[in-house]
Amino acid sequence: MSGARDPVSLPSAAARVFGRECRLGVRRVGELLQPVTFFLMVTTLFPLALSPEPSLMRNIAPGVVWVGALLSSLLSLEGLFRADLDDGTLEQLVLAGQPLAGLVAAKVLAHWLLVGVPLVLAAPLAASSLSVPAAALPVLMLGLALGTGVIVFVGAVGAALTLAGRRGSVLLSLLVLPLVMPVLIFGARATDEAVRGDSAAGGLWLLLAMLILAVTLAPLAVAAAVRICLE
Amino acid sequence: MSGARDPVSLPSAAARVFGRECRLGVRRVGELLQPVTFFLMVTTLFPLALSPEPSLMRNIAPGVVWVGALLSSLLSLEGLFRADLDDGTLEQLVLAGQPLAGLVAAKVLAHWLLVGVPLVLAAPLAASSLSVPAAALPVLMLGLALGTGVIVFVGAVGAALTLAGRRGSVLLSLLVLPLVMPVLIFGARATDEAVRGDSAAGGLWLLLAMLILAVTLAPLAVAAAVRICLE
Amino acid sequence: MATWTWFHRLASPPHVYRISGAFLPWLALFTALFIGYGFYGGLVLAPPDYQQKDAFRIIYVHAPSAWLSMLAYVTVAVAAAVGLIWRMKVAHAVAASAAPIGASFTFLALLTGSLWGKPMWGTWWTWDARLTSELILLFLYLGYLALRGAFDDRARADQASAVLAIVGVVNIPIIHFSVVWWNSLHQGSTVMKLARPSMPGSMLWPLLSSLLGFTLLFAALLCVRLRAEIIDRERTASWLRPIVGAA
Amino acid sequence: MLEADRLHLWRGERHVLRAVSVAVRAGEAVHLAGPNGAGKTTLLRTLAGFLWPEEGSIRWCGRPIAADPDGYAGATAYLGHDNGLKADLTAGENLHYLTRIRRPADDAELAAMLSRVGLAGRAEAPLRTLSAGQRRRVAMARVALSGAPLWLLDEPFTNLDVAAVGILTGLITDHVDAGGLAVFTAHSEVPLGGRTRRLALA
Amino acid sequence: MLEADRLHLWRGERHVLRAVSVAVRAGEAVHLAGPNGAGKTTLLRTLAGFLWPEEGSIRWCGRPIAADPDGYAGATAYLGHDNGLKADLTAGENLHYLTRIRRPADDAELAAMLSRVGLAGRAEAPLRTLSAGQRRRVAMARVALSGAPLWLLDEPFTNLDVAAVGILTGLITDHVDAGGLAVFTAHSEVPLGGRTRRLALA
Ligand code: HEM
Ligand SMILES: Nc1ncnc2c1ncn2[C@@H]1O[C@H](COP(=O)(O)OP(=O)(O)OP(=O)(O)O)[C@@H](O)[C@H]1O
Ligand SMILES: Nc1ncnc2c1ncn2[C@@H]1O[C@H](COP(=O)(O)OP(=O)(O)OP(=O)(O)O)[C@@H](O)[C@H]1O
Ligand SMILES: [Mg+2]
Ligand SMILES: [Mg+2]
Repeated sequence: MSGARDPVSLPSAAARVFGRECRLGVRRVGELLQPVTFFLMVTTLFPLALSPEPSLMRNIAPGVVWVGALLSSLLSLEGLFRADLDDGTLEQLVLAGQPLAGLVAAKVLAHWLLVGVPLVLAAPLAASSLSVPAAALPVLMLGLALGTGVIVFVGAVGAALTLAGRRGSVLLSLLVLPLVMPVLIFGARATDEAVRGDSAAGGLWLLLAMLILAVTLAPLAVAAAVRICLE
Repeated sequence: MSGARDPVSLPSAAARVFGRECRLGVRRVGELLQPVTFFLMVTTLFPLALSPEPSLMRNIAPGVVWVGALLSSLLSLEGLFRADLDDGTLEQLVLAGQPLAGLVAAKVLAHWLLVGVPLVLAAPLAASSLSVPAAALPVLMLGLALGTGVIVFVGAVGAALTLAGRRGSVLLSLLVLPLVMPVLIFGARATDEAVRGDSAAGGLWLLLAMLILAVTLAPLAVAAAVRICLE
Repeated sequence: MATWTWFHRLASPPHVYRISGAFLPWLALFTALFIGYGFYGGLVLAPPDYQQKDAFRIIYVHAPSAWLSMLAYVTVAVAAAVGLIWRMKVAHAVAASAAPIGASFTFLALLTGSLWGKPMWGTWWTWDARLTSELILLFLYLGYLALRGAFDDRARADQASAVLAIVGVVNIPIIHFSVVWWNSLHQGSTVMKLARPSMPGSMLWPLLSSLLGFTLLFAALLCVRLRAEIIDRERTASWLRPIVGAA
Repeated sequence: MLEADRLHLWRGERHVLRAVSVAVRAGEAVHLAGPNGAGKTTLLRTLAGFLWPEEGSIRWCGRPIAADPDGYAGATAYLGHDNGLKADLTAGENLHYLTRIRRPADDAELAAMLSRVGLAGRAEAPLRTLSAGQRRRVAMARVALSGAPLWLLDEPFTNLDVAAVGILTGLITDHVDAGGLAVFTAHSEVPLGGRTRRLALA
Repeated sequence: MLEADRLHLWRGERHVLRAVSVAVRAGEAVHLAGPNGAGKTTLLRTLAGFLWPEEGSIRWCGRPIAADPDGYAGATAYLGHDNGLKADLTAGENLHYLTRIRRPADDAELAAMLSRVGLAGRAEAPLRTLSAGQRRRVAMARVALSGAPLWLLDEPFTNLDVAAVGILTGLITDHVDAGGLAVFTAHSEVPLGGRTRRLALA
C-alpha cells in the first residue's frame, strides 16, 4: 500500500483540471469577461480622450490594440493561482500525485482559452472603432491569438512566483513585463505592416516560435514555483 | 445599558479608520504602488508600441496620461471593500455604532491619498516620457489630483455595490465607467488646452465641482450599498 | 396617517396588478391612434424638407425614442428611490420592468441618430457631448441590468440596483443640456420652444403626436412587463392562485 | 432586553428561519444549539442586523432595531466564523483600531486583555504569523474589549485549546455577571453554570 | 510506515518544531495534541510535504519522501484549516474534480459518500450556500474518497455537529481498520478506541 489504489493517467487528470477551470469560468462569467471588457474599454476610451482625427487614429491603432491586449491579459493573471491558494485547492492539486507541471499546464491552457479567445473575437470590434482597415484583421487576430498565449504562459510563472508573501500584482507586472515586451513590439509591428499592406509573415513566425518555447518550458517553472510558495 | 459605555465621537472614530487604512497601505507597499506602476507602464508602453514620432506623440499625450490615470485608479478600487468583506472587518465597521457614511468616507479618503498622491507625483515622469511641455505640468497635476478624487469616490459606490454575489471587477468597471467618463473628457481637454498654451481654468473648475459633489454624496450611497451587500 | 395607509393600499401588488390590467387596453388604443397619426402625418403628409429632403423623416422615430430613453430612466430612478425609502416592493418591480424598455429606447435613439448622422454630418459617429452622454445612458442601463443579474437574492438586487439608479440620474440633465452647455454638432432644442417653433406646423404636429404616442407606448409596455414581474415575484401568494389558475 | 419574535427568513429558496423566537434578558446567556445547517449562523446574523427577516420583529430595549440602527450596532459585538481581523496588522494594532472606533480605551487595558487571552508576548506579531487558535484568541479579546452589552458569538470555541476555552468561559461569565447579554452557538456543552439557557433550532 | 525523525523547523525567527519525531504504522491513528501555537499545523504541513524541515528526515515506506514527491503526494490526503473546496462549484462538482484527478471513481461511489456525510439532497447546491459544518462535511467526503492510505487531518472536527462527529469517527475507523494510516489534531478527546495513539507537542 505505497500509493493510491489505482491512479489515473496524467492526460485524464489534466483533462479534469482543464474541465474544472472551464466550469469555474462559466460559473463566474463576470470574471471571465473582465479582460475582454477591459480591452474594449481601453480601446474605446482613447478616441474619447484624444482629439478624434481619423488619420491620426489609424496611425496609432495597432499600438493601442496591442497595449490593450497585453494589459488585459496581464491583469487576468493575478488571480490565476491566488484564488486556489486562498481556498486550499492549490494544495489539493499539488497532492494529486500527478506530475505537477502537467496539471498546471492544463490549468494555464484553459486560462488562455478563456481569456485569449474572447480577446481575439473582440479584436474586430476594437479595430473598427479605431478605423483599422478590414484587410489587416486576419493578421491582427492571428497575432493576438499567438501573442496572448505567450503572455499567459510566461505570466503564469510570474503569478506562481508572486504567490508567497502579501498579494501584490505590482510585482507580477514588474517580473513579467520585461519578458513579454518582445511580444508587444513584434505584434504591433506585424499589425502595422498589415495595415500598410506589407507582408506580416515574419512577425507572426516569430510569435509562433516564442509561443512554442513558452508552452514547453513555462509549466516546469510554474510547477517549481508553486511548490516553493506553498507553506 | 442600552448602548456602549461611553462612545467616541465620529471624527475620532473616522480618524482611526483613516489611520488604519494608512497603516495597512504602508504594510502592503507592493499593493500600494500597484496603481502608480501600472500608470507608468501604460504611459511608457505607448511610445514602445507606436512609431515614436514626437509630433504625433505630443498630440495624444494628454489623452494617454488621463486614460492611464483613470484605468489605474479604477483597478485599485476592486479591493477597496472586498478584502474587508472577506476577513470580516467590514462587519466590524458596520457594527462600530457610528454613522457608517462617516467611517467609509474616511476610508475612501485614505484610499484617495494612497492612490492619488503617487499618481500625481508620477505624472511629471509620465508626461516627460510623452514629451508634454513642462508648462502644462501644473494643470496636469492639479487636474489629476481633482480627477482621481472623483474617480475614487464615485468608484467606491461601484465597489460597494459589487460586493455581493461573486467577485467580478468587470461589473465594477461597467458600473463606474459611465459615471466617470466626464472626468476623463474634461481632464484630457484641460490638459490639452494647457499644452497649447490656452487657459485651462474652466475644465479645472468643473473637475472641482464634480469632486465636491462626489465627496458629499458618494459616502451616503456607499454606506447604503455596504449595508445592502452584507449578508 | 390616513393618506399613508391609502398610499400603501394603492401600492399593494394585487391592486397594482388589477389597475394595470384595466388601463392596458386603453393605453394600447391611444398608442395606436397617436403613433398612427404621427407616422402618417410625418412620413406621408409632411412635405420634404428643403435642405434634408426625406432624410429628416427619421425624426419621427428618433426624437420620441430619445425622449423616452430619458423619461424611462427617470421612471426607474424615482421608482427605485420610492422602493428604497418606503420599502415598497411594487416600486422595485416598476423599476425592474422599466429598465429594459428604457434600454431598448436608448438603443433605438442611438441607432436612428447614427442612421441620420451619416447623411447629415457625413459620419455614423463622433464623440460629441450629446452623443457621448446618450451612449453613457445606454451603459448605465446595461450596468443596472448587469447589477441586478449579479444577485441571487431579489430583495438585495432591488436595493443595490436602486442605489445605482439614483446615482446615475446625474447623467440625465447632462444629456438634455449638453447642446446648450457645449457647442455640439447636434440639433438644439426645436420642439420644446413652442413659443417660437422653428418648424412648420405640418411637421410639428405629427412630431408632437408621435412623442405622445411613444410615451403611451412606454406606459403600455410598462404595464405588460409589470404584470409579468408581479406574477413572478408573488408566485407563492394566495391572491394569485385564482388568476394564474384560470390562465 | 433583546426580543426576537416569530422571525421568518428565506435564503434563496430555502425557508431557513421558521417562526423563531428568542428573548434574552440582561445577565443571561443563550446557547443556540442545533445540527449543521439548522440556521444558527443565519439567526445570529439576523440578530446582528446583517440579514433582514421577511416577517417578525427584533426589539432592543423595547424599540425595533430598525428605529436606531447605529445605536443598536454600537450595543452589539459580533464574532462570526471569520475572525474579523486584518492579517497584515499585528495583534495589538488590530485591537487598537477595532476597539477605539467604538470607545476610548487606554493602552494598559488593551495590553491587559491581550495577556488575559494568553498572547502577552505576541502583541507585535502580524496576525498572519499566528496559529489558528491564537487568532481566535485575539478575536475574543476584541469582543471583550468592545464594551458592548450584547455579545453575539458564532462557534466562539472553534480552534481553541482547553486553556483558551476556560479563558473564554471566564470572559462570558464576567460579562453576564456584570449585566451583559450573550447569544452563542456551540456544538458541545459549555460550563457556564446556571447563567445559560439552551435554545435548540430544528 | 511513516517515520519522521527528529524534525527541526523555524518559521520566521521562531523555532517551532524542536526535534519532533512521529512514527505511524499501517492500521494506526495518531492524535496530535497540544496547546494553541504548539506547532500541530506546522507538523502536519511538514508531513504533507508543504514545509521542509531544516533538520531531520521523513520516510514513507522506508524511503525519504523527497525521493519520489509525486508518489508520496498520491499516497496522501490532507485536510487543513481551509477546506480545499471551490465556493463557486457545487458539492458534487467539487468531489467529482478533486477525486478524479487522483483515481477513477464512479458516480455511484461519489453519491454514496455524499449521502454518508448527510448531504444527499444538497449535491447540486453551490458550496457558498452551505453552512460552515456542511462544507466541512464535504471536505471530509473528499478525504474519504481520495483513496490515499495516509490521511493528515488538521482539526477535522471543527464546526461539525454531534452526528457529523460520529460520521467522521466512523470514516477514520473504517480507514484505519482497512490498514490505512491517519494523523489528526483535535483539542478534545476522540472516541476511536484502541486505534489511537496520542502524541503531545510542547
Ligand atoms: C447617434 C447619434 C445621435 C444621438 C445619440 C442623438 C441623441 C438625441 C437625444 C438624447 C435627444 C433628446 C434630447 C432631449 O430631449 O433633451 C435627441 C433629440 C433630437 N435629435 Fe438627436 N441624436 C443623434 C443624432 C441626430 C441627428 C443626426 C440629428 C439630425 C440632424 C438629430 C436630430 C435631433 C432632433 C431634431 C431632436 C429633437 C430635439 C428637441 O426638440 O429637443 N439627432 N437626440
Ligand atoms: N447564501 C445562501 N443561499 C442559500 N442557502 C443558504 C445560504 N446560506 C446558508 N444557506 C442554507 O441555510 C441553512 C442554514 O445555514 P446556517 O449557516 O445558518 O447553518 P448553521 O446552523 O450555522 O450550521 P453550522 O452548524 O454548519 O454552522 C443551511 O441549510 C444552508 O445550506
Ligand atoms: N508564517 C509564520 N511566521 C512566523 N511564525 C509562524 C508562522 N506560522 C505559524 N507561526 C508560529 O508557529 C507556531 C506554531 O503554529 P501552528 O499553526 O503550527 O500551531 P498549532 O499547534 O496548529 O496551533 P492551533 O491549535 O492554534 O491551530 C505559533 O507560535 C505561530 O505563531
Ligand atoms: Mg454556522
Ligand atoms: Mg493549527
